[in-house]
Amino acid sequence: MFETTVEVIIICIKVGVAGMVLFSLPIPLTWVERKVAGHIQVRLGPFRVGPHGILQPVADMVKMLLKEDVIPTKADKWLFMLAPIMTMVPAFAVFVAIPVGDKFTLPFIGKDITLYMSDMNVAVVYILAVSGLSIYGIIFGGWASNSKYAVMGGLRSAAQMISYEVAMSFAAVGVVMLSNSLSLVEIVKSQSGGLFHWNFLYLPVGPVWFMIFFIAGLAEVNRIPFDLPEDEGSLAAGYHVEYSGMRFAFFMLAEYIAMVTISVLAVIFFLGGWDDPTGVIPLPPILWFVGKVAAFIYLFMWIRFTLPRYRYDQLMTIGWKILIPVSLVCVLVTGLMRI
Amino acid sequence: MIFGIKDVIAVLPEITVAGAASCLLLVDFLIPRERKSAVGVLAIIFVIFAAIFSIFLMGTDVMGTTVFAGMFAVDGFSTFFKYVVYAAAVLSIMLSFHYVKEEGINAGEYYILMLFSLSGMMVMASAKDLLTVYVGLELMSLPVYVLVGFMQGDVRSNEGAMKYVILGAFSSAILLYGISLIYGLTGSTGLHAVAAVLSSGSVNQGALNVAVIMMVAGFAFKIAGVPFHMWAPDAYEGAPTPITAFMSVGPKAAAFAVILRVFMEGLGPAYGKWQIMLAAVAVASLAYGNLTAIAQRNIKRMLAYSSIGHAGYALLGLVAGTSEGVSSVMYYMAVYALMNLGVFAVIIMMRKGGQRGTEIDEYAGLAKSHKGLALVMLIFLFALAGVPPTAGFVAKFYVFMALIHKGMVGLALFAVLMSAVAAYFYIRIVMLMYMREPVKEFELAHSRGIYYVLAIATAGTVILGVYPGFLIELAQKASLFP
Amino acid sequence: MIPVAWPIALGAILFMIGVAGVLLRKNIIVMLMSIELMLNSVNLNLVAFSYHLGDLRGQIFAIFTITVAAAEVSVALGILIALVRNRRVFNADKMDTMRG
Amino acid sequence: MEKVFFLIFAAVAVGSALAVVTLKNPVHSALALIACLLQVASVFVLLRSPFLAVVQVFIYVGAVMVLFLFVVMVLDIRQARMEAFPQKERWFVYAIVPVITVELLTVILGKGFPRLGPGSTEATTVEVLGKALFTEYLFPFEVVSVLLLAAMVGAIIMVKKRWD
Repeated sequence: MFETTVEVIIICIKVGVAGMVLFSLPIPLTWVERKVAGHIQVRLGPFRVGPHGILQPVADMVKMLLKEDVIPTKADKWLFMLAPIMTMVPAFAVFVAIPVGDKFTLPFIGKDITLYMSDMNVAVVYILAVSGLSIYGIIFGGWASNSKYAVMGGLRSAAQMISYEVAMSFAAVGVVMLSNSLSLVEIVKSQSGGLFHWNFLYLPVGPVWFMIFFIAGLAEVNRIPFDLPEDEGSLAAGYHVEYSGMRFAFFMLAEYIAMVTISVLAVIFFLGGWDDPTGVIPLPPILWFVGKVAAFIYLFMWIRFTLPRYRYDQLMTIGWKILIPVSLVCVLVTGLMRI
Repeated sequence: MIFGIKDVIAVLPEITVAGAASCLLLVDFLIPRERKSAVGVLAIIFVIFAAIFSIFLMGTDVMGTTVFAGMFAVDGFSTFFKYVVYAAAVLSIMLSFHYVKEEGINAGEYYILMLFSLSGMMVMASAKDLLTVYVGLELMSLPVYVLVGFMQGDVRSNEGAMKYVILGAFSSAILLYGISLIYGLTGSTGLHAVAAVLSSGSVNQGALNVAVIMMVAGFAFKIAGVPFHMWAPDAYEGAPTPITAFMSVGPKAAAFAVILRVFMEGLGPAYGKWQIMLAAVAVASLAYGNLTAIAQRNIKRMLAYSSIGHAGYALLGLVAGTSEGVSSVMYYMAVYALMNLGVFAVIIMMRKGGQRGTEIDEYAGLAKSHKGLALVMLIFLFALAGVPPTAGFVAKFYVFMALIHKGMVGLALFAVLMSAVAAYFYIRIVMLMYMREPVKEFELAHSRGIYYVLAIATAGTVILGVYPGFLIELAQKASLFP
Repeated sequence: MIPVAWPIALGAILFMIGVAGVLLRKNIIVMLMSIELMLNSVNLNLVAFSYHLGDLRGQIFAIFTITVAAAEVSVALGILIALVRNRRVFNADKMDTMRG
Repeated sequence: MEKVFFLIFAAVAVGSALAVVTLKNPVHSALALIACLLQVASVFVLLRSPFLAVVQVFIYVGAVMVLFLFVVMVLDIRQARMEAFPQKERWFVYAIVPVITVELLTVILGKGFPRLGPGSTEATTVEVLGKALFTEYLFPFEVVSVLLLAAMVGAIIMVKKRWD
C-alpha cells in the first residue's frame, strides 16, 4: 500500500512539474523569439520593459488577461469556446510519453526515479496520434468563428497537417526501423555511445530521414516557411482571426508547445536524446537533452526570420511529390540495410 | 511460419491481375486520351494470362490444398468461380470499348478499377477464412462503387453510386457484426475451425442465431436479395451500362461463391438455422423481383429486378443444402453470366448518339429492320425466362431437381410459378420487337467487341442448353463435396 | 478484470444506435458517421473476444476493419463530392432522380 | 477500479453516440463521434490492447474524422444542415430499435460465451502483433494493400475534374 502511495505521489509530482514547465515555457520563448528576430533582421526587438525587454512577456501576459474576450455574434458559441482547449489538451497529453532522461537516484533515500511518466511500448504511434489531434482545435476554431478567413485558414491547416502527417509518420517508421523499438526510451538507448551511433548519422538514410522529419515537423507546427494557415497577406490571421484575449493565448501556447514537441522528438529520434556526443564531457544527461532541444528551437526561429513563405500549391507539391516518394524509397533502402 | 514458393504459386492468378492493375496505372500515363482502349486490351490480355495460370495450377500439387496459413484455398470450386468472373470481366471490358467513347468517359482507370474489382472477386472465390472473405469482399466492392459513379456529369450515376456505397458499407458493418459474434462463439475465423466447434454443439444458440441472421442479412445485401435489395435498381440504372452488366454478373457470382463456402463449410452444422432464413430471402426475392419487374419501363431497371429474381433462384439451390444443390448454383451462375451479358450487349448496341436504348419502348419494331439482332435478343430473353432449349431452362431445372430431391416440393412449385410470371415481362419485350412497328430509324453501335460478346454469349446460351452435360459435370466435380 | 458481457453489451448498444442513425437520418454525412459507429462496435466486440479468448485473431481483424473502413470512407466521401458538384443535395430522400 | 473506469467510458461513449445520431448539425455530430471513438479507444486500453487503441486514435480520429470535417467544410453544408428531426414517417424505427437492442442484449448475453476465459492481465505487445501480421495474416495484409491502392485511385477519380 505504502509503495503504491509513493508511486502515485511521484507521478503527481512529475505531472505537476511537467505541466508547470510547459505552461511557463512560452514566457521565455516569446521573448527569445522577438530578440532573435531583432538580431537577425538588424533591429532592436523589445527594449523598453526591463533590461533588454526581459519583462516584455509579463507585460504581454497582463495585456492578454485584461483584454476583452470577444465572441462573434454569429459564432457557434460552444465550439468557439471549446476549440482553444481542444488544441491545448493534446499538446500537453503528448508529454505523457516523452522521456527527458533515463533515471536518477534520489540522494539519501536511494530510490530510483525515472525521468518519464510512462514508457509505453507504443509511444511513437501514441505521440503521432495524439499530436495529430490538435488539428481539431484549429478546424473547429476556424469553423465556429463563422468567418471566411477563419474557415479558409482552418481548411488549409487541415489539408496541410494531414498531408505532412504522412511524411512525418514515414520518418517515424524509419526511426523505428533503425532502432527496432516503438518505445522512446529504447530508441534513445539504441543510440547511446556517442555521435556516430546516432540515427542522424546512420548513413546513408539517417540524414534523409532527419530532413524529412524536420521539414514535415515545420509544416506540422505551422511555422514559416509553411505557415500558410495564418498567412497575414491573404488570410488576415487565419483560423484564430476572431479570437482575442486568453483564448488567443491558448492557441499561441499550443503552438509553442507543439514547436517544443517537434524539437524534443527530433532530438530523441535522431540526435541521441540525452546521450553525450563525445563521451568525455561530464555533464548531467538532462543538460545535454535541454541543450539539444534549445538549439533546435533556435533553429526554428532562425528559419522563421530568414525564409519567405511558400505558396499553397508549392506546399502541397513538396509534401506529396517530394517528401512522400523520397520516404518510400528510404523505407525500402532502410529495410534492405536492416535485414 | 515461413512462406515458400508454393504459397506464391498458389496465388499467381491473383498476383497477375492485381499486379496488372498496378502496372497499367503507370502505363495509362503514356497513352493519349483518344486511345485509352489500349488499356482495356492490355487488361484483357492480363486476365487471359491469369486464366492460363489458373489452368496451370489445376495440374500442380497445389490443387486441393490451402495456403497462407489456411487463409486461401486452391480447389476446383474456386477455379470454377474464377472462370466465371474472368469471363464476366473480359466480356464486360469488350462491351465497354464503344460505350465509354459514346459517353465520354474513356479513362484508363475505368479498366484498371475493373481489374482491381476482379482481383477482389478472385480472393473471395478462394477465401477460406472469414478475414479473407471480408477483405476480398471490400476489394471487390470499392472499385465497383466508383465505377457506378464513373459518369461524373450524370446525376443518376452519382446518385446510384451514393446509394450503393452507403448501403454497401451498411451491409458490410452488419456482416462484420455477425462475423465478430462467430469469432466470439467459436474462437476462430477459419471456416474449418468454426465448423468443428459448431458441430461439437457447445455454443450459445441464441447468440449463434443472431450471428447467422446478421451474416445472412449482410450477404443478402451483396447479392441483392429481398429485403436487402434497395440499392440494386438505382445502382443498375445509374451505372454505365457495361458496368451494370459487370456488376450484375461478376460480384454476384463471387458473392455466391463466398456464400456457398461460408454457409456450407463454415456454418454447415448450423444448417437448420440458416436454411429457413435463406429460404425466406429466396422466396421474397422471387416474388418481389419478378412481380416488380413487370411494372418497369426502363430496361436496365427491369433487368435489376430480374437479377433480384435470379438471385432468388440461385439461393434455392443453396437452401437445398446438398452437393447437387451446390453444383446447381454453380451452373446457374455460369449460365446467368452468359445470358445476362448477352442482353446487356444488345442494350449497349442500342446506345448511339441521341438514342439511349434504355427505355423498353425504344425496342419496338426492332425485328423489322434488324432481324439478326432481334433473334439474338430473343434467345437471351428466352434464356432468362427459362424457356427450353436454352441454357436458362437447364439451370432452373437443375435447381428445381435439387430441391425436389431434398423433398422441398412446395418451394420448387413456387419457383416454377414465379418463372411463369417472369416469362411475362421477358416475352413482352419479344412481342414489342416482333409485333410493333418501329417508331423511328434504329441506329446501332457497331463495335467488334460487342460482336464478339454477342457471338460468345449466344453460342454459350444455346450450346449449354442443348448439351448441358459437360458444364454440369464440371460443376459437380468442382462442387464443395465431390 | 472487466467481465466479457460488459464490452459486448456496450458494442451491441453502439451498434443499434448506429443502425438507428442510418435508418433515421437523411443527411448523408451523418449516415456515414453512423456506419462508422457500427464498425466501431464491431471492433469493440472483436477486441473484447480477443482479450477473453487470449487469442490474437480478434485484434488483427480489428486492425483490418479500421483500415478498410478508412478506405471505404474516402471512396464514399469522394462520391459525395461528385454528387454535390452536380446537384446540391445532402439528404438521402432528395436523391429521387430515379424511381420505380 | 477498472470496472469504474469502464463504466465511465461506456457511459460517455453511449451518450456521445446518441449525440451523433440526434444532433442536427453534422459538425456537432462529428465532434460527438470523435468523443465516442476516443472513449472506445480507452476501452481498448482497458482490454489490454494498447496498440489497437493508438491505431484507433491515429487512423479514425486523426485521419478519417478530419476527412469528414474537411468534406463538410469544403461543401459548406451549413445551409443543408437543418432537417426535420424526428421524422414522422419513420416512426416505426423508434419503436423497433429499442426492442431489438433489448432482444440483442438478452439473446447474446443470456447464455454467455462458454469458450471465453477471464482474460489475461498482460497487454498485447506490438512485436507479437507485428509478427502475426507478417506471417499468419500475410495474405489478407497484401490484399488490404491492394485495396488501399484501389480506394485511392477510386477516390481521386471521383473527385478530380476529369475533363470539361
